[in-house]
Amino acid sequence: MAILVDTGTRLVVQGLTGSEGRFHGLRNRSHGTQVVAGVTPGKGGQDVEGIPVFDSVAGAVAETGANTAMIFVPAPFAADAMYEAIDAGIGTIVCITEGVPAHEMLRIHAFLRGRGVTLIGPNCPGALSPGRANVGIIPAEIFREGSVGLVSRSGTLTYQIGHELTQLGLGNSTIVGIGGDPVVGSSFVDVLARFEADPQTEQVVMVGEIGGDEEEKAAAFIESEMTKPVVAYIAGFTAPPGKTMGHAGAIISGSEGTAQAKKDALEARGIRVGTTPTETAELVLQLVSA
Amino acid sequence: MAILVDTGTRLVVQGLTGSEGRFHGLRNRSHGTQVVAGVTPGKGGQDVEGIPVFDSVAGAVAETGANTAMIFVPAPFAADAMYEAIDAGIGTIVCITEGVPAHEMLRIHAFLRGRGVTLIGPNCPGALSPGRANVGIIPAEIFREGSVGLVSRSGTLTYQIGHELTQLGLGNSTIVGIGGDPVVGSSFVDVLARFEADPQTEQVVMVGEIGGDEEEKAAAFIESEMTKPVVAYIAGFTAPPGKTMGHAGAIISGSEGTAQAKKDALEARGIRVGTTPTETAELVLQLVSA
Amino acid sequence: MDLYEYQGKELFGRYGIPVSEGRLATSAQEARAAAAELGGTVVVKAQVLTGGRGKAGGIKLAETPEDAEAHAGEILGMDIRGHTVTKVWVETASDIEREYYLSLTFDRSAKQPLFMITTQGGVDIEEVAATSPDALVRLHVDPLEGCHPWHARRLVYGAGIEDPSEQKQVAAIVAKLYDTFTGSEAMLCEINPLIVTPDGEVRALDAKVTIDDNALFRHPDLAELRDVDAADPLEALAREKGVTYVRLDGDVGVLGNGAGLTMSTVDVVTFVGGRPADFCDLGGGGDAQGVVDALEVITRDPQVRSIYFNIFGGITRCDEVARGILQALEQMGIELPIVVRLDGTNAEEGRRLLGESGAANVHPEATMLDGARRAVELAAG
Amino acid sequence: MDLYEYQGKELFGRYGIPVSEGRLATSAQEARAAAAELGGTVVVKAQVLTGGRGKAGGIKLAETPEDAEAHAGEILGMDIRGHTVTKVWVETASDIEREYYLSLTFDRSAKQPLFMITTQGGVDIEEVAATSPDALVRLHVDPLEGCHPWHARRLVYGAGIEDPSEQKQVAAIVAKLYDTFTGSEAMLCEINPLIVTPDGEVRALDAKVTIDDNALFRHPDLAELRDVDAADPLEALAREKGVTYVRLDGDVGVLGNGAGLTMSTVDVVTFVGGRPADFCDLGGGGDAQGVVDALEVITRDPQVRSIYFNIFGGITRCDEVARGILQALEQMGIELPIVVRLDGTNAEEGRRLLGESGAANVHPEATMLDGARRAVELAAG
Repeated sequence: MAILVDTGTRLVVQGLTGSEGRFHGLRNRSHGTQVVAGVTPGKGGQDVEGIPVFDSVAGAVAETGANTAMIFVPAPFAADAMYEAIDAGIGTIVCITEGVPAHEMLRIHAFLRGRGVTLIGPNCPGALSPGRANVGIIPAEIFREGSVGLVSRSGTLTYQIGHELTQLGLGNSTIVGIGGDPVVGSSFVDVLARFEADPQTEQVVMVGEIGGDEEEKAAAFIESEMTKPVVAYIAGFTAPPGKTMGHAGAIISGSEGTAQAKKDALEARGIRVGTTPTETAELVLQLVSA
Repeated sequence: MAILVDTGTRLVVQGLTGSEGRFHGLRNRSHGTQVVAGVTPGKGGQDVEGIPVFDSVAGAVAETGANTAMIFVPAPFAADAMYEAIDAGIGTIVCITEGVPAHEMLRIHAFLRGRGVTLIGPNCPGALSPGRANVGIIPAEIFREGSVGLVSRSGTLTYQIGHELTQLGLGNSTIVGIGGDPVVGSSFVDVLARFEADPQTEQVVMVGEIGGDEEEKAAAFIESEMTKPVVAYIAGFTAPPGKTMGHAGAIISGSEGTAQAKKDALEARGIRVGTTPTETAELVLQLVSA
Repeated sequence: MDLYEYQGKELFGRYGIPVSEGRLATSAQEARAAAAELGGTVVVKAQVLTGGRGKAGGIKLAETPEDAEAHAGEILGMDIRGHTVTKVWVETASDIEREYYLSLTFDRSAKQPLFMITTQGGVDIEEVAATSPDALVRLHVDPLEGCHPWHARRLVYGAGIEDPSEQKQVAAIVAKLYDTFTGSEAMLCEINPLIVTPDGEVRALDAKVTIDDNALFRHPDLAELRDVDAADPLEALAREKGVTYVRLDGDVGVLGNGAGLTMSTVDVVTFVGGRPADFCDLGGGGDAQGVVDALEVITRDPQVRSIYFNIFGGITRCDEVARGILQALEQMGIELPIVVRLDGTNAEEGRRLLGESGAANVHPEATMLDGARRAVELAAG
Repeated sequence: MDLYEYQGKELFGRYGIPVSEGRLATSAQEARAAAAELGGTVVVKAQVLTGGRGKAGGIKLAETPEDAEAHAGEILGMDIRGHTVTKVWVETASDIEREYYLSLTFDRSAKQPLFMITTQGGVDIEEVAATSPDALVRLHVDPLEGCHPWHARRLVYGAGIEDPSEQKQVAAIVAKLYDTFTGSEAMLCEINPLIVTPDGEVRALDAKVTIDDNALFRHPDLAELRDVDAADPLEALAREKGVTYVRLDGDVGVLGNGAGLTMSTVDVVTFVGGRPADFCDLGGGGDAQGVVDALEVITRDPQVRSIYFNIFGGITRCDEVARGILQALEQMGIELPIVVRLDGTNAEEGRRLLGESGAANVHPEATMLDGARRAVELAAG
């Protein structure tokens, strides 16, 4: 068992015929993910190294039983692609695209209510369950299978922490990048709840950064709803207010969203926060050894 | 027990200070309904014969614990009133107003999804649980308490059938007018499901009319989901196609929505359909006597 | 409210849907002038709120202004399915390579707008739906999501439109049709045919639009398009007086209060062997003046031989209805037999008023069914 | 992207929110002409993308064009919280009876737009929120529902605005502010103060608007309002070159790939006792040219004493980064010490390339922490 992506994942790649969609789609397939279809309007009937391409997600679902979509289309078309996937009955949508307008995401977030669809991203690296399935751009070779759930707003920082875990002999159940935008489909709390319910996951690492209050909400959730131990890391202690730090969502607005506030909220609830990625990995090792 | 409106109903009347709102609000109160508040923007702080008036539904809810709203505002403001009631946390909304644009109702119907709010109407006479609560314009004096659930798209036709039932010595659990517009908040199926679950209700009368296919959907629902016997009546056998018969929703479009098609759908599932209101009441009597 | 083709096309044009250039003409001379102004071959099209114009000879090609005049002269005044032609639309003729069908309707059952498209356009769409259902692509739009490019793609690819330029044009029209539909609060926006010219241009050759009557208050520009001349004169009079009236073809004038009860009354009159002359709903209130107005409309119908009032008082007070009847008798000198069944609020007082009036042509009855039978008897003579 | 007051007011005006008439001036002479053209008393207001203009002397009343010229002369060139004033907005002065506050923000936490209103306007709103929280009315709008009249009523009555004409005007501004917010895809639309004149007229006296950078592609009219002159020159250069760069105040130039890793690197440099000079994210790809561009920006900062590359290759290939570093060394002749930590995809190849280059100022390190320590040491001496 893992969460979100697994051996039952049947992936359709929206934008498979683009250079990034093709590269990562094939890379995901070579990790063992069942990549059953691609969608590129007007290219229905073609194929990408044996993966059939359809004009619409609905067509891909009807013909291949796809249940998960990965979106690689450019930002101006990403919302359209998300709506198309939702309406085609896709259960899990992973949107890699960076630069989706925030107002689009407000509407999509509201639209998802009560529809039973999971959206990861946008502006995220995707989800990897080592040895089972990889949906997104996370380099699988860094990670090994294990018991540690990893959820993060960042990509490469996650790889860094995963690398440190691997060096300590630890592996992961699933690595989830929830994305660096102000409004994303799944929050820390959403993913933590899945880790809590997942038998394979025994410990969780949460990698947050400045901006918003999702880490604070997660702290409250961990305290009241989780039995599994969680270690956190927060990036951006030295970020100046009012500046966007690479991710659209990584910004301290006024006095809100500072790394210190997040660290304080976590520690107040007994959740240990690593000072560096290295220390974070060491804290996880202590949990596993305990 | 009854459905929708009962002794626990705490009613706020949106538009209480208007002539109709006042008339029916007080009439509902004299039937025993707990009319706890009125809302008229700008008249907050006033009262109507002891019923306090607020500027907003949220204010009324906060101060009086209102859980049900009745809307008497003119059509151009009715959608606004419905949204205000939904967002104020009202659980049951009864919209009497006639003439609400159909596109507004499309959006409201979609917006209600997953919100756990019941909307009755618009363009409806409301709901009456004899002896317990009356929310709307149904003249309570025609009806008596009993075991027959009555659901209808019409107002006066319902009174006619209620009158015939009363003359046969029968009474009602609840009388629900779902409204005569093309899109209403609660369908026959929604109300039938409540009657099925209501201990007081032992038989149900469904009064349909031309237009749409809600009677056909109800026929399928009755066959597959209901244990309680249902008798139906359909109005409009002699209505010409393409003409709106009084209600915005009472129109045969092309060959769709005829009374005969509805009668056939019901009878095909073993549901008896009365030819006249009188015969319909007699069919109910047979059920009760059986 | 149904729009004429020319009104629908004007609306389409406002939202950017390509239509042919044209002029409205109410006389043969105007049609000639329109043809001359447009230049080249034109089509003269009868403007009526019903289908089947083509088969009835209401659409004619004219190569010269003289031809246009002649054709308009034939078409104007024609009767097409009971509608008299008073206007023709003269528009530049189109060369047609292919005919598609595209519509957006208000789907009550799904409670969502419904797109339908097929490349088998130009014919009756219900026939396509019946004979080649696979050729008709249907797609709902969630009103909270709105219409997105994927909807257009699904329709275009689903219908099998293969030329990229056509795909692009049809997709743009799909988006604009949605804007038209929501922007004007339509119940129906139909383009049949949506043509492709030999040059590959896609254009709406017809326009069938129905606007929600309940939304007209916020679309005054559309509300004023209503053509009072086109309606049945009695229905026009009723609208003017605020009376809800639908003309039927029999001899028993029916009045009730409330749509359902009135429909039921019309049905019961039919079931007992009569022929209703109308459906007339006094509505929820029903004051004396409303009754007088309704009787004025009903008695204008020369076919009416008897009148049946079936009133179940709730909000409506029966005494008020009785007063209205007596007032109308006095003002209009109605001699037709009037059967009156009153029940509910103040019914006794109403019956008393009618009884005391001594009006010989007023016949009280105790039940809805008995009232219907009596009215049918009286109509029969 | 933050808009200047004058740009925000122009945007407000487009959506029908009442603002005072005014003119932009970049010189004292222009300010004089603007004042003369407007007539009467004017206000000369520094246009800077920061708060606290008033306290800094950046807002002055001028009764004559001569006064306006004199004031503009003083204000232009002022430094307000590190921002140099290059433009002033000259607008007709308003008599103020009352000052309210109205804003609409993008509430990330609730994932809904959030209205805030108070009749205690004209001051710092965070202060009102802290000292009289009850005076600040907050109301979210469901993005699928949109803004309806009830929202405006809740705000207006909630804030305690009692005059009916004021209620009506503020309610209209609420609706228009929502249109502005959604129409221009803003993250913030703030009016502080929203004034009431002695005549009872309600008007926006200031405008603070932030547009979502990610949405600018579909608002070209707003995108071109960006004022490149106002930005830090290094940040402007970075934007021009497509480099994600934020200037900090230290001496260790930091480059990473990915926002989180780069922020973490900046933090780690700080934790080991150093002072980062910048946050520079090479992004997901990171080809050689990107590295060259980034180094060009970073080395322009005269405070930089050492550079730290912290790269975790995933999609980014470490050999490509190494090539970029070597290319930059060659092109720019950089003499600063460069600490390089490479891990992940093609890290070995990258390290080999750097080793073989023989570049004396390139210092490889094996871990993120060691790299940070080394870079801090090198900056110190």
